[in-house]
Amino acid sequence: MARWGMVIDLDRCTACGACVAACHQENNLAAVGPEEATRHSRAFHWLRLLPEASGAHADVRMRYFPQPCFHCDNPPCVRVCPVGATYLGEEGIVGQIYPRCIGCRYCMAACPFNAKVFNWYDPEWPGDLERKANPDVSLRPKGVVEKCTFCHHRINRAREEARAKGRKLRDGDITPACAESCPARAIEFGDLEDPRSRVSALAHSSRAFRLHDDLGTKPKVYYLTERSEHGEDSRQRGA
Amino acid sequence: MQGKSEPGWIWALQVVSVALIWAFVLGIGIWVINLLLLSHRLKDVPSASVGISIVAIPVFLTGAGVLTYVFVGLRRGRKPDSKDTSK
Amino acid sequence: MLLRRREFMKMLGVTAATAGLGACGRNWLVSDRMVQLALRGPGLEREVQTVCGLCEGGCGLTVKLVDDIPVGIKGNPRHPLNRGGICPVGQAGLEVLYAPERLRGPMRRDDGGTLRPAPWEEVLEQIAARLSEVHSGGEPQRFAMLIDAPGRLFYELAERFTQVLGSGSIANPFEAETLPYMLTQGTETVPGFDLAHADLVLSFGLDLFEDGHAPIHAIAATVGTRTTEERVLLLHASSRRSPTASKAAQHVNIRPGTHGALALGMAHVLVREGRYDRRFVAEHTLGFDEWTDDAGQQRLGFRRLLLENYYPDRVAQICGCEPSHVIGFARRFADASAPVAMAGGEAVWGANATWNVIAIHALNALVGAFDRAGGVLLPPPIPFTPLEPVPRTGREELPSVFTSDAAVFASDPIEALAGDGSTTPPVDVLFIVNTNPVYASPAGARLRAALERIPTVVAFAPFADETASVADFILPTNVFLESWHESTTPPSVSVQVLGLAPPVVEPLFDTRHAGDVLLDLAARIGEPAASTLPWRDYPDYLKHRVQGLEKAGQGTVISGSFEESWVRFLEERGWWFLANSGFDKFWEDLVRQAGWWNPAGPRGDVSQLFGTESGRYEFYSRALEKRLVELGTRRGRGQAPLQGAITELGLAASADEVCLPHYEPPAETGAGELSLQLFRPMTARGPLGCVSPMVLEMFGYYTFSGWETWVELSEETAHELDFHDGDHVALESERGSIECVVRIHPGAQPGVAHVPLGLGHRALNEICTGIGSNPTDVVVPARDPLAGTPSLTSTRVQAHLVRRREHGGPPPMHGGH
Amino acid sequence: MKAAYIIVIVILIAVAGGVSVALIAQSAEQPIPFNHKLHIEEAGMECTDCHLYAVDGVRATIPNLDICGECHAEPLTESAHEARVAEYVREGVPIPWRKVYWVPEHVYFSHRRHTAVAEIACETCHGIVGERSDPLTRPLVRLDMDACMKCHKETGASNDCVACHM
Amino acid sequence: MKSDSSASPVAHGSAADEFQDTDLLRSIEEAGIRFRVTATLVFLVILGGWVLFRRQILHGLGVTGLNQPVAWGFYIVNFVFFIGISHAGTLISAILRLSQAEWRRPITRMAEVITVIVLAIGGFHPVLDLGRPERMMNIFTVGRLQSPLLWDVTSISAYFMASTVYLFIPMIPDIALLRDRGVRPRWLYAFLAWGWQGTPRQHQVLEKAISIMMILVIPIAVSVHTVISYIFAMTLQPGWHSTIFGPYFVVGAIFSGIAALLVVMIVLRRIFRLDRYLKDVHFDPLAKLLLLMSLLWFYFTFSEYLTAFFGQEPSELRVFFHKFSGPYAPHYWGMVACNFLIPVLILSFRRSRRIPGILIASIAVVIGMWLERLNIVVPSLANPRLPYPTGFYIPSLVEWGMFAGGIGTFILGFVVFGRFFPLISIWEIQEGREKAIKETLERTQSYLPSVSASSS
Repeated sequence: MARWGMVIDLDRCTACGACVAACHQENNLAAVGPEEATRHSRAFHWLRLLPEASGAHADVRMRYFPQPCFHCDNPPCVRVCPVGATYLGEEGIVGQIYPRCIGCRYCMAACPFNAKVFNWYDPEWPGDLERKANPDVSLRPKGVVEKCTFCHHRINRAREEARAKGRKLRDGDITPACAESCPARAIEFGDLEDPRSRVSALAHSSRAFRLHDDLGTKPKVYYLTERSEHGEDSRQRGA
Repeated sequence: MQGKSEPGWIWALQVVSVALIWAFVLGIGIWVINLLLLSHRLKDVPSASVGISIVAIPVFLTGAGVLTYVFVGLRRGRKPDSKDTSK
Repeated sequence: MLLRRREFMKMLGVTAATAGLGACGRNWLVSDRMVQLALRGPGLEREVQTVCGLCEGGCGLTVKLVDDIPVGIKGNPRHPLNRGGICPVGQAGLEVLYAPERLRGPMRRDDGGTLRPAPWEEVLEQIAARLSEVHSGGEPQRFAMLIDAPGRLFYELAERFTQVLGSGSIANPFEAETLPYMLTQGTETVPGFDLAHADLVLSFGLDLFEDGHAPIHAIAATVGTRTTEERVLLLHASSRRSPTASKAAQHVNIRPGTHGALALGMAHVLVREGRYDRRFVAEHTLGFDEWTDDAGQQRLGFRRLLLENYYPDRVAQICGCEPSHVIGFARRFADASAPVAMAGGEAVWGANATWNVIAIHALNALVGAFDRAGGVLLPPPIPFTPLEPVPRTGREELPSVFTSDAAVFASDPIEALAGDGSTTPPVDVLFIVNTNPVYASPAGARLRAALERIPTVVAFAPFADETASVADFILPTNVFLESWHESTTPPSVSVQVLGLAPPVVEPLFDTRHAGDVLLDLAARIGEPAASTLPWRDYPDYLKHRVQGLEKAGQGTVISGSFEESWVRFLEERGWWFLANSGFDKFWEDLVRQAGWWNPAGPRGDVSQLFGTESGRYEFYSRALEKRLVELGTRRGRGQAPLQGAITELGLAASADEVCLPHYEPPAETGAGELSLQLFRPMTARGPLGCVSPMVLEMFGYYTFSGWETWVELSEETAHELDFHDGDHVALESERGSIECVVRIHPGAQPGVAHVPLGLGHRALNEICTGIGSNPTDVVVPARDPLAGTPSLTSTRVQAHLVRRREHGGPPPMHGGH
Repeated sequence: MKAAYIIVIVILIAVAGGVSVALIAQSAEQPIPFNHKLHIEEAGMECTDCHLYAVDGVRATIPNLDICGECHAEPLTESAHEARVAEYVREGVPIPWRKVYWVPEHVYFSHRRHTAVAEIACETCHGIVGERSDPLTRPLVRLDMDACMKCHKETGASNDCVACHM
Repeated sequence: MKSDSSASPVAHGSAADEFQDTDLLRSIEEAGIRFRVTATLVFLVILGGWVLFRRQILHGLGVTGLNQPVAWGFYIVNFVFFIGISHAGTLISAILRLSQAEWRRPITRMAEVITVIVLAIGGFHPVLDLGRPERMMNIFTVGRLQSPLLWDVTSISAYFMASTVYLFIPMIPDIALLRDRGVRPRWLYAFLAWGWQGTPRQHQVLEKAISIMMILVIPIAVSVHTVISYIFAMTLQPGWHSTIFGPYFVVGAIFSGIAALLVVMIVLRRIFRLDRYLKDVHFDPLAKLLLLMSLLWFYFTFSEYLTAFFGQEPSELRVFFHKFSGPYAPHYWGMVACNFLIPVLILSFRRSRRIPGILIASIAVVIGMWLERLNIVVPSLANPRLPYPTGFYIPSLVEWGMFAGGIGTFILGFVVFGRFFPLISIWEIQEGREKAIKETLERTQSYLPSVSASSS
């Protein structure tokens, strides 16, 4: 089977926010409004752009890294879910099954990367905006936890197209919404187990590192360090 | 304290309550075992759940056992001359 | 038989709800609105190419439709500008299209002063009557038009419309800064910077990856289409530690407005160490060495000016950086094989903008980066069918309403209209097309007062924004997805590109494209206009203009089957890539792919790039000298003409150096202790971005602040003023005050307050009204003496606390590690 | 003590009533009694003649007016119901069929994936509609998760939750 | 009306024929107006709680103060707090019975009642916390026993069942007494008394059952609170993922349990004038136990925070300073004061270890232990590992309403129990009296020279 993973090249990423917007539109996320976002800090995105500062006072350098769900192979959230609403699929996707989730938010408390978000209210779209919902992704009701799904509806669609054409899935058939919209082509997605795929090549490159991989959760999103201006790898490990 | 003999239906209600307790306890036992089988079927590593079931089920059984023991004990320990309608 | 999806859902919603309840209410909690959007349609998908109309970047988009209902927008991977990339505002296109507050039909102000809906016919008749009245009257130029059109075709149609009515008063209030390039290179437009082949980009004030005319093109060209090894080396000099600055190989934090000084400092190092392109300077520039003018006098050369005045220590002292930075930047700039220097953002928003850009562009000349892959190119204009000249009516010489002698070369149309806020502008009928100057310009308040005194103001806008709410007529225009629209080569882009796209969906409401309205008005006005604007509707006009493009046979429709280098390779060997298979086939291909482009590389002959009298790049700008002498003789109080002009304009330069690239200190207005600098984040692109709730929610996505305007302060400044991260503060100048949230930004410059543009609307749509604040309300504009454009970065503000951070909130940006 | 018995009985009746109401509500009433048997046997039509996208679309769709209009623009037989169809077609008002088969919430089911790729006959999931002359008021085959998973297990299709849940 | 019966409880003569413990039945026989007034008042508080909960069901959890990083708040804090108090009952009464401490006799029933009521309230709190309460049955249909939440469900229901049995069995003789005295509603007592007639054989069965339950309840009680701490300890969050959480929560539970028991004893003694049964000899040992637990609790807290601080791990330090000097400093130092300073100061001197002193100390401990749960749950969630904004949590009206509803239910439970059953176990008091007399007789005889050669 495949083992879907992602590589985000921090050297190419220019923090333009296209991935955050693409994920928002593709998965029918709703804006929560000024009151909820600022006073209650309940603005939710499945993919967030995290600012991280490094360096001393005057020449401090900000580094921005897009953070989707890492779809860990040993996910702390799946271990604690009381009803198996979040589970590790056959192909490495940590799914979130909305009809089964009881909203206890234990997985949100357990995830060390805060990758999960919660519908505190029923999502609201002003006026006709609801018409534009992407039919491949269902609208979640209030009281349910949700997370980045590596756009698994695109995986299903791509597999269906491939089967309809009678061929196997090829590397590059599937691009999640964030990878597709990135002007700097910083996000690669593919099958980590397939040695010929671009993703596994990048994942084994010398610049690859994973955030907090000392926690043993075995995340499947690799980051590539920034190259210092003189060309050699600057070994800035994750925070 | 010579209690008047209880009417028949109270005795029936008592037996029903004990039966209900046993139903509850067995229900929990079946539920735990069912979840164990489910996790086995889904190839979801059982880990601590086996430990829990090994501890929880006997606890419930002893609880119900003690209750029945008291219920039967009190029943049998009654004074022989009481004009109780049942038995 | 397109049953509107809305009706399906309502009907379906009822049945599903009963069915849902019927299933003994397992989900009794689920409100019926959350019932799955089960389409009755088969779910057939198709994709349509189009061009983004939300900003001037001209990115190519692919819209995914399911059963003819658009459900997603993504970048068109084959489009040469953005190569599949797309910015957050572009992806919010559907939220702009479906915004509930969109105007449903024309509005007219009744005598009671309130705007009431009115039918199209009636409104157009009234406007046509007013226009012909002005046209037949004595002063046709009293009909003026303010227009901001991403495409040159639409601008030319509007220009033709005003000319046929005898008026020359047409202007784009927010036009790109072309004066410095006209003075040095003699070009009418901003030259193109070939980012796709440059190996080093030196940007002054321009956050390449967030701001500028086409940021997504910049990212795609410098990073997207490159392998990691050959990624461009970015050197950045600005007063703000923006994400682009953190991305740059090296960033120098300089005082606001001193970009020109840094450029001259670098030029000094290049000249002193002889690292400049001697051949190019000798053959293609003027004024580098001492030269004698036709009056026989010995004139100061650029070389000696640099060597004497701009040594690194003085420049470092001016800019507030280290001399080693100046030297380091200069050496790396010289060592690169294809360097290019660009100016933008805060460098072009100051009062000394023109001088800054002249100094920065001089660097390109010193390394001979003209007409060279990766350098400065001049893409020829796209060969549309030329329009025959408008029949003469004998009154063309009347000056346009917008000209005023406020500035040497051009003048700011909004300033000309607004005046001092009390005079009535000399305009009878004013068209304001697709622009919102009352919100965007610092002179917005005065302009608003002036508009109220103009008898007829017609606003073309999809929303009732600040400007439209003052107008007498509002003609609702389509959002770009609903109509034919086009966009031509954005400024500073080196590739010739035309985006032309048919509507993706029929208009949701009774709205029309502004081009159709102009043609309709021309038909109604009758004889002079009807014949010179003969086209039935806007697509017909586009088709007529594009025929020239097909005859010229250059470039190719965006087909993506060939890579750009392939097209170049074929053309050089005489293969005309475009098999001339007739105009209809060409038109059908163009419309389906929504774009045409021509990878116009270097022309092979450098002199073609220079439109100056001398045919060379003029360090010593003859055009500037002529105009200053003219101004000096007219106004000079007995002094030498040049010196007279200098004292008139209040410049710091001496007579010798005024026409050479030199440093003019930035003007400062107001007495506050913080220097207010503005910037435009990626989420503030284009006027309609903040209509979308998503864009508002992720407005400050990299500082965790949404739905609010923030001010970036350094730790020392915040400590001095006793502000904490998350406090609400008010920034005050004599014009007013705005409220922002403090974000302590590591690496921010002490004493400088950076505030993003884009929010603070008072009327656009319900979601964004009253959200955040508009920094242009507090800007006290100083005037750029040459170009006349108002400066946005010259105000000093006073800051005081409004209320403390209520609770938790974002961490200090050092991430707490 | 009799009061206690009465109360219990009343509660039981109320619960039973509620459940039955629920079951009835599920069986929806069709506006026009459509006779599948007549169309398939006498008219010799296929499922996909009316349900056009059963093979190449995500949803098979209930036929719209144009499809009915092809034959029924003018009444072919004397039956009153068929006359009403022609009336619908003339007025252009879509016939308000009651949907009987539901794809539950948060589930992605593509007809094409099952009919075209996996070559599954319509009857397996929809029951032998061909033999039904009376209009459909309730799904003939009870389609719930267990049915789908059982079939997926037998045919070796993946039972991974994200295969169907979206 | 002060009890007029002059006979002191340790009167001589066999207790069988003459019944003096009328005080204990006061709560049943004189229920009258005061019971109805308090019951309705408390019921109104609970009703208010339910109205707020209805608002939460209709609108969603947005009405609470919870937000993106701080996903858990009042409901989980109150869940741990109420289950913590449940340790008062079974654990203390079980241990005291096991150790034959005579001063336990009037305390055991009150303790067991606290346990049962508080377990019911605590056990219900996670349901209040669910985003989709109507899907609660998913836990039973498609549950995963591997999740600590499910361990909790099983262990709490086991503990609830064990403690109800442990409450019911010792009550049988008292219920029979009430049945024989013809207290209304008669059928209830007849049903519950299971035909108790006080025959020696029945006594023997009862004693045997109580001894079995005593032994069974202690391990379950300890397991319940370790499993509740596992909810937090099993995650990787800084400040939660530590090995000391098991014993730390058990100590905390016993600590808050004793405090709650003391409060309830003092309050009931005051209301039902039971000062002849709850004397200093009962309060003093419990107060000393509370003092011991306070020291033990401080020891565990000190060692947990020292290991966090000394380890200097960045994410741990962020949580540590969030509590020590950050926004949660008042809660943290309030907790230390309430749990350690006040109890130790008051209870270590005999002079202040009087009933008013004990009341102040135990109320402080109850509040302190609630703050401790708040200090554990919220700061760890508010400081994510990745550079997210620091979270904050301000409970909303709904959450305070539900908390008040929880306390209201506790009070209502006690009032209703007090209305139907005696709060102090009458037969144990009488048994104690006889045993005491017999023992003292034997002991005094063993001192005196032996009267007759026959008495060996």
